[in-house]
Amino acid sequence: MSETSTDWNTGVWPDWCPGCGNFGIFTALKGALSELGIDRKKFVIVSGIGCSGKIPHFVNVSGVHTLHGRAIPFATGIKTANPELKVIVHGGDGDLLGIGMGHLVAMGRRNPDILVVVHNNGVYGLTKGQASPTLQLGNKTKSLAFPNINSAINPILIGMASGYTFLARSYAYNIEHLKGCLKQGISHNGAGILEVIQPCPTWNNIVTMDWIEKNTYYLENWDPNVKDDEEALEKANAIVALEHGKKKPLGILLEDGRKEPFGKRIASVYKYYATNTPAMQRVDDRGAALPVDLEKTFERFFV
Amino acid sequence: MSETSTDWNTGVWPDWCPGCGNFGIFTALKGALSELGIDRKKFVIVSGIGCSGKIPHFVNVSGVHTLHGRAIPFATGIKTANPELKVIVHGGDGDLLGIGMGHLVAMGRRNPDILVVVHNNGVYGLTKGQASPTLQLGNKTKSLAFPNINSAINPILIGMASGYTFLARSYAYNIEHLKGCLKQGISHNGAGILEVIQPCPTWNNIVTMDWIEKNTYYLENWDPNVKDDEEALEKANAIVALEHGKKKPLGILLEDGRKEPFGKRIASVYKYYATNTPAMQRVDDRGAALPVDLEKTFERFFV
Amino acid sequence: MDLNFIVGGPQGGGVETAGLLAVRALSMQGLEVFADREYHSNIKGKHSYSHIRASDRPVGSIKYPVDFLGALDAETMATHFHEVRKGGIVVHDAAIKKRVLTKIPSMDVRRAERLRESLKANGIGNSVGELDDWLERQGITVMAVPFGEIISERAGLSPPMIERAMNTALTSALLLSAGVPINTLVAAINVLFRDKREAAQLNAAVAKSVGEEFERIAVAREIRLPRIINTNYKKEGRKMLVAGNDAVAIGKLLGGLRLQTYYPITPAADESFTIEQHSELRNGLGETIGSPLVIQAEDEIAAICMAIGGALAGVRAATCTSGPGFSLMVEGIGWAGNNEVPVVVTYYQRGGPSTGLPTRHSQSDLLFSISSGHGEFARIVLASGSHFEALNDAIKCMNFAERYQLPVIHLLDKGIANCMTTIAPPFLNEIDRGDRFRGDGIYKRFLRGEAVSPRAYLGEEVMWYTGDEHDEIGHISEDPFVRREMYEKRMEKREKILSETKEEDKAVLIGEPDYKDLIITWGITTGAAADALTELNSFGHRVSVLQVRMMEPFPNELVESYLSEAEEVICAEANYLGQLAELIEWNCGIRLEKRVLKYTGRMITQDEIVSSFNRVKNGERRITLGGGE
Amino acid sequence: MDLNFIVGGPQGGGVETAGLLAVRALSMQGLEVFADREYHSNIKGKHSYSHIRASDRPVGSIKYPVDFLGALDAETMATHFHEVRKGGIVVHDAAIKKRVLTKIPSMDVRRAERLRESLKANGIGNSVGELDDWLERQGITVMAVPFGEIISERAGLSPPMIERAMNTALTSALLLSAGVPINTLVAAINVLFRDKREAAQLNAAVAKSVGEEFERIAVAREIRLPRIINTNYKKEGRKMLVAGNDAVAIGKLLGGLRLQTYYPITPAADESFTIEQHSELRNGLGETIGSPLVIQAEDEIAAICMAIGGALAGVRAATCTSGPGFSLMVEGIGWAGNNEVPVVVTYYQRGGPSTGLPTRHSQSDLLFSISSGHGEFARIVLASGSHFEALNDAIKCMNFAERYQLPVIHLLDKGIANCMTTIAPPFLNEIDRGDRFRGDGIYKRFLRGEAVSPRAYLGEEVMWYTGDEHDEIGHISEDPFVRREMYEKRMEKREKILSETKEEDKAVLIGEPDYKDLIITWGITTGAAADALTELNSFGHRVSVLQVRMMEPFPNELVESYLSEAEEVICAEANYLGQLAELIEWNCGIRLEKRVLKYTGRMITQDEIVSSFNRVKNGERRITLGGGE
Ligand SMILES: Cc1ncc(C[n+]2csc(CCOP(=O)(O)OP(=O)(O)O)c2C)c(N)n1
Ligand SMILES: Cc1ncc(C[n+]2csc(CCOP(=O)(O)OP(=O)(O)O)c2C)c(N)n1
Ligand code: SF4
Ligand code: SF4
Ligand SMILES: [Mg+2]
Ligand SMILES: [Mg+2]
Repeated sequence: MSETSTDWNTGVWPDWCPGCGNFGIFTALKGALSELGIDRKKFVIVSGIGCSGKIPHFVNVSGVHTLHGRAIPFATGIKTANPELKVIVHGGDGDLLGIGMGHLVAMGRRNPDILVVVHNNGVYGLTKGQASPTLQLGNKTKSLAFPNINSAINPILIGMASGYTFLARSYAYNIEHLKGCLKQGISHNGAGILEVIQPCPTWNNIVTMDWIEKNTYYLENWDPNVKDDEEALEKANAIVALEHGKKKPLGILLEDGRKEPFGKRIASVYKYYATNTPAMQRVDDRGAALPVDLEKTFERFFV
Repeated sequence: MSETSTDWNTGVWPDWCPGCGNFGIFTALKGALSELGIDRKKFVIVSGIGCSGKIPHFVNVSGVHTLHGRAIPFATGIKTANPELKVIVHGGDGDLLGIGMGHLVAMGRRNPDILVVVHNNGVYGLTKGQASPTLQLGNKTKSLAFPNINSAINPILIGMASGYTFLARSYAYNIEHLKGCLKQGISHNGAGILEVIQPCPTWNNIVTMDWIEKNTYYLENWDPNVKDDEEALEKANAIVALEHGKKKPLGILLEDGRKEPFGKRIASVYKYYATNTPAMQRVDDRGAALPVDLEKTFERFFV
Repeated sequence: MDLNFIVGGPQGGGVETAGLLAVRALSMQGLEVFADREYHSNIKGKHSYSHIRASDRPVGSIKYPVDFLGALDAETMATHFHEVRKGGIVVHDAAIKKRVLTKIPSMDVRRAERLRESLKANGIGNSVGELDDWLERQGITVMAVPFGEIISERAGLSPPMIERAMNTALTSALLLSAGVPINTLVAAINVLFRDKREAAQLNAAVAKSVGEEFERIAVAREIRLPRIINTNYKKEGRKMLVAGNDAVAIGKLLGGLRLQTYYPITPAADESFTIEQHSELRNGLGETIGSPLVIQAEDEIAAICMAIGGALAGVRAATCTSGPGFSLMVEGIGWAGNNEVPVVVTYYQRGGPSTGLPTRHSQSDLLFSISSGHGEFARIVLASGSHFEALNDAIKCMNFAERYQLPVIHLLDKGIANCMTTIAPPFLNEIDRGDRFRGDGIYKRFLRGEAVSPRAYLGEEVMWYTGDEHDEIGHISEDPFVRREMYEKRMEKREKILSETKEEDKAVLIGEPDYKDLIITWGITTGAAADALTELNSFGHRVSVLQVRMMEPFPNELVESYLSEAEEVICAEANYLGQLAELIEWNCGIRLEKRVLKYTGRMITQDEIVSSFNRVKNGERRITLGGGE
Repeated sequence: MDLNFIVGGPQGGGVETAGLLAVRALSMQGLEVFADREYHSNIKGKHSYSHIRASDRPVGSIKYPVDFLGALDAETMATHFHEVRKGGIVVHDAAIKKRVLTKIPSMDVRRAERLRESLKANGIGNSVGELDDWLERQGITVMAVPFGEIISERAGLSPPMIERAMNTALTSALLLSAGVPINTLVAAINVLFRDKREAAQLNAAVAKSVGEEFERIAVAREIRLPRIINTNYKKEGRKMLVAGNDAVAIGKLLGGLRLQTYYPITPAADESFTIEQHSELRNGLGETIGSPLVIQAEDEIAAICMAIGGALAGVRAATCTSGPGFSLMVEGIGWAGNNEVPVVVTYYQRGGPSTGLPTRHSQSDLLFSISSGHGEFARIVLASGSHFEALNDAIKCMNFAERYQLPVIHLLDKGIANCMTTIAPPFLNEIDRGDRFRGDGIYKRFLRGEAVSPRAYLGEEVMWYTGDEHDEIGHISEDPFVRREMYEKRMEKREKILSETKEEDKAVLIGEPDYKDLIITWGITTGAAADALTELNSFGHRVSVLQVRMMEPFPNELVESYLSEAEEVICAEANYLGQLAELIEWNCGIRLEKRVLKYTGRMITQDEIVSSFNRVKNGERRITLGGGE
């Protein structure tokens, strides 16, 4: 693993704490990119703000480290303007499920070909350990003065309610499993959420190795694929049941290829888009005007 | 109805279009307030921006007409500062499920005693009929140039995923049914969503009387109450199934009294809050300093 | 010739079409038109009107009192009767004569109060009919025409259609009084109802029958209709008839826009619809040569971030909004500033603060737009003063954005957005996409040396962006040396811009260069000031107008040089503080005490400029205006 | 006496505690302290340090070069060795002697480059040991102490604990060199580890054993430790030791805060934690008499909206944030402005634009804070220049907010937020809740007549609020007359505020009133300027400092009157434009060309003020500073 992925390092020193789960995500991601044979220039990691948000600086593909909570709209803009690019989003649980929740839901409605990787560490890491939206009610991490008074959000259930067509959960230190989920999620042509349980040894003393051991299990005999409406309801119900269980399932929960991705939807109303994406419509003639015919284009305004 | 509710009018002319479903909501709300025997000074309608957002100006209780998408945090601030007030939120589907979605989800995590009434008309009414987040994929209302390319959000399913403890759906022109839902929702001690299907004859020519007839039905033999965890999962699954059906169920889908409302949660960490809410902690001594003992309160800072 | 008239009625009751029809017919007649649209933040029922001006010379403002008033309802009568000049004509449906003026539920409480007072003070009774009589006594001709009967009997329409044709009837009557020939009217109707053949025929029938009947009534009542419109105005080449929203949309399309994101908001959203409706750009052969995408975002934060994302991918990207949306975009604009992203934000000012007066005019976001966003970064704020400028500036803004790699705010106002006017077709502007990276080797997005680093688009090279301070490659750096260099690199663009920008894009002198007094304006107020010049100078003054266009970086030297020539300087703008005056004081160190301000949500009119100028000459310093309903 | 020293190490590796311990011990010794904390936007591993200053007189800034440097790691040596004065002392663990200076992975690329150059230029080898030798040759005493062994052998700690006690060891050595008695050190340790008995004992043991051993080494090496700290400083009454975040928290608590909302952001969030930790206010009997609630919101938009909601319900409500959060709050603040809501926003500036330098100092949001938000509305922007002011201003801001019914922005900076200093305990400030509605009859929230209408809280009366323009009752109105009245009502508060506010809250003169030259500052820069006065005036100058506090509405008359007395005026502030200078130019019409600016993310230091002043006297106009790592 570590050998093949060396080239994917930018050389920037990853300044995460020792033992941070982000290292696992970093390693798995490099592995996935390598195994997928990614073209570096055509791959963009878009991230939010937080410890998680720093990841693009360490991976040797293009990186756009955006604003807190806003990675999804940035990514949507990039992907829509140039669908040839492969775009993924990395962000914290605070970033994507708190301040950025509105965008996360909206993305489900559009179904763009973007995988959202949620670094779920239960805390706001970079601001010193406040409760994040995934921290359970009543939990008191070592960084908190009081037990948490908010209930937790389950990104899988929110993703499902929002219309995501790919839903998965993995664990930062099961590099192989995570790499598999990343590969599958990146390859999926539609909106995906990959929740990664990411230990934050510095602030979150609840989600430890031991906790993982006791509170998660790997999905077996589970087919995430959905073929028709009937199966869609069945799967939905099964996922609700899985997510209501005492332990959290790890693996790919849903992959629904039936819904059209955003690009196709756009092409259904903008005919030209299908063959000429905005990035292909070069406007490069320096010093020359575009050869637009005024009357042919703006006929309605002429008197 | 119209007789008993006359006193609930402010006299401000409701400037909704003829036939607008908001009139139905207005009438039902006045009826509910009347039948609940509301104390006008202790009741606050907090609204967003849109045709829907104007409702507080017409109802003779206190009204706070806030910003687009932000009614929920305003309401949360009001309710938390003075839990003696009864607070409800009215907003459009664009307002609450689009720009305000992050707050809607966050409110579910807190479970404050606030009912959110979603005026679901499928469009951005006040800005001339753009697609709202509840408009179905492919729908083309008369106000749209192209068919909608986004999938619809179902507020009930989002509410469920967010942890709301009261979920209901009604129809703007079934005043009696709506009034019942409002009464129940207002009485529920926790976070509630009441989705009201609200015809907008001006822009949305899809959701007509006829559509309602064909696409909705009234829940019967349905007990929305949840008593334990097992039942919670059962209900959740049943609601998913109901919501995946071809027709939309009208009625109260969920009422879960088990989860503690936000006020109680606060009191669990702020002992003083239980008996002395912020609004009760009067700081009214004009010209006098508060009798705070510096050393007793800020001991840690003294050297 | 100079014709001013108002046609009003309940919002959603045909009043908008009435205005469109009038404007179209007048412009087809070869006239220059300028038309304001005033409406409440409401979809149906509240009072709305168009104030239309037509002239044989270009106009950029409206003027009171009006020559004609056309009323679709009693509220219009109640609201505007005092705005008609002596000798003017009022036209309304005979059926509203009995309406009680003091019992109009849609009317604002305070306006109703004032109405009651004014009726009382003038001894006018409560009904429209009684008001008519009073108006006649004041020398105003009132024509209460039985439109309903005419439409039903002579055009053969049945009840629901009669109501809907009332606007055409009323407009026809007004235009005929002014002398527009019936053919022109019918031609305008055909254009307006282009996609609805049947409606076009019905409306044409209405226009014709109203025309004949109206004529008959005038003859019967011995009324001499003014008919000031000559049938032979010469058009100099083809004209376009656009609202400001359209003008900007056209400009963006001509300027190479490829991604427009937006979240609906008045008065910005119409721009995006126009783009949507003209999204297939055609060349002379009719082939599609481009098709910019319009995306409705989930909020303004997403809109700006998506546009930035598009820009990073190398497409010309823009968004448009108004105050509340701009407030939400501020963080994203700062990111673009820090990352030197070329993105255009079209900012239509409306009445603030907060939701304010969402459908009304204002120029109160100038200071905000130049300093919005935490931290310091270079940006361009360019304010257009007319529709023609708005169109061409939209192209320029996109060129500026890419040439200097920064966010550009194109500052407009509700006046420009919603007013319709005739403009000459634009010349096709050059495209300047700025320095591009053509090298090989490691790409450094933020290469130092020049203020502007050669740009590669995502997909072309591997590159990094971050909102944190960063080194040349785009990686985070907190090193004080890196910080200083990068900060200076970004900020020094301001001088580069000022040194390279043409004077005409900084500030424009309208009128004679040997002025004695100067009226300083910006935005749509420019039109009123420019239109007032002839009148002012005919009174013996020597006034010119200085329109400031580039607000940031501020062209202080140029503005100072104009100001230093003036004896009396008057600033006119639609806000409370006098924001442009403040900006000039700040940048030029000159005191500007004479301020003409209006913050009622209505535009400053030509007559207000004239009277204010005279008041300033009589010693007043701060004049706040209140004209218009 | 005046002691300056730096103690540095990897973030999260005990360096913060080292600083806290030193500051606590020095203040217990009766000294005034002022300590800066510099750290990366990182949780563990990147370089971090405290620059601590102790004096027998109040200090409000830091000063270079330093007397001592304590290094927990090689990076600290590499980063700060050039900042130690000749004759100074450097202390580090002997174990790092072999570390290679040019291979520190956590170091910024550019800093590493400079290091390599500097090592080369000075002929210094690659290791810490070689650097030590060079330093010794420059007249700096280097004490590489075998802390590990001492801790293990003499204090009896085992391996994982040894590493964790290194900070105590290093701090102890530094303080002992300066003359702090071991008792004071142990007392400070006991306070710091108050809730952790065992840790307290272990650390005390470490301090003692290091003390003894250090002494021995010094004697053996014949080093005369400076011991400039006298053991008998007299404290005048009790002092408090606070960071700016604490000071504001205490102020808010004393000022009657009952609801604080926040969303985590550096450097603001610590304020909310302090409030949380002292949420039970006690009277002299120890009884709880109040307990303000702290709510973590889902984002800054929610934070401001919740705070406004709380204010509407009649509780004193506030939020706190930094640039990115403030950018998001702008729309909500506008709503508060339009609805005349008393709400306080504590705004800690940090390096911008965008995410910028999230943990670094800046004063670059002044212009933004005064004109943020679309539309025009009255607000107060008050900038504190010291910790003592920050505390008392927090109370004043809440009084202002309710007295004038508007949003108040309390403007601070990262310098104030994170620096720790000793202050006198505050006097308990009066509470002014403004005019209250006591009548009966219909309540009009926005009753005209006075700029400020009597207030009732939600729950007391039936009332309406809206972000739209509204009438006295709070219902939407688009009537031009209502618009004008309400607009003016809101804006006229600005004059009322200026006329009622005490001079000391507008601008403060520090130094002699018969100055010849004036240094103008604001925020934490005030401390450096004030601290520089003695030195400057000892060179024969006659300089004073004018600190501007009220930024909006701007006290132009007062500032002008001070400026008119000055021959030379120099503005010093931590931004690129010279934002206060711009604001004064704007409001006072005075040109201020002499600007001392720093935008590296580090504070302006006392020595920089001194040297800049001299450079200005030698004819320089714009000086940009770069001191500090
Ligand atoms: C608008 C805005 N608000 C607040 C912050 C401060 N901030 C930086 S990181 C962060 C939270 C990080 O938590 P999370 O998203 O869970 O990421 P993690 O650090 O845990 O990976 C916050 C609130 C910011 N940068 N921008
Ligand atoms: C921040 C912001 N963006 C945009 C608007 C413009 N705006 C006014 S109403 C509205 C949408 C209304 O749609 P919805 O919320 O569904 O309410 P409805 O009118 O349908 O009841 C919008 C976008 C605004 N007021 N504020
Ligand atoms: S704070 Fe937590 S999430 Fe952040 S780098 Fe450290 S361990 Fe990782
Ligand atoms: S636009 Fe639609 S929602 Fe708005 S008032 Fe009219 S009918 Fe109702
Ligand atoms: Mg996190
Ligand atoms: Mg709606």
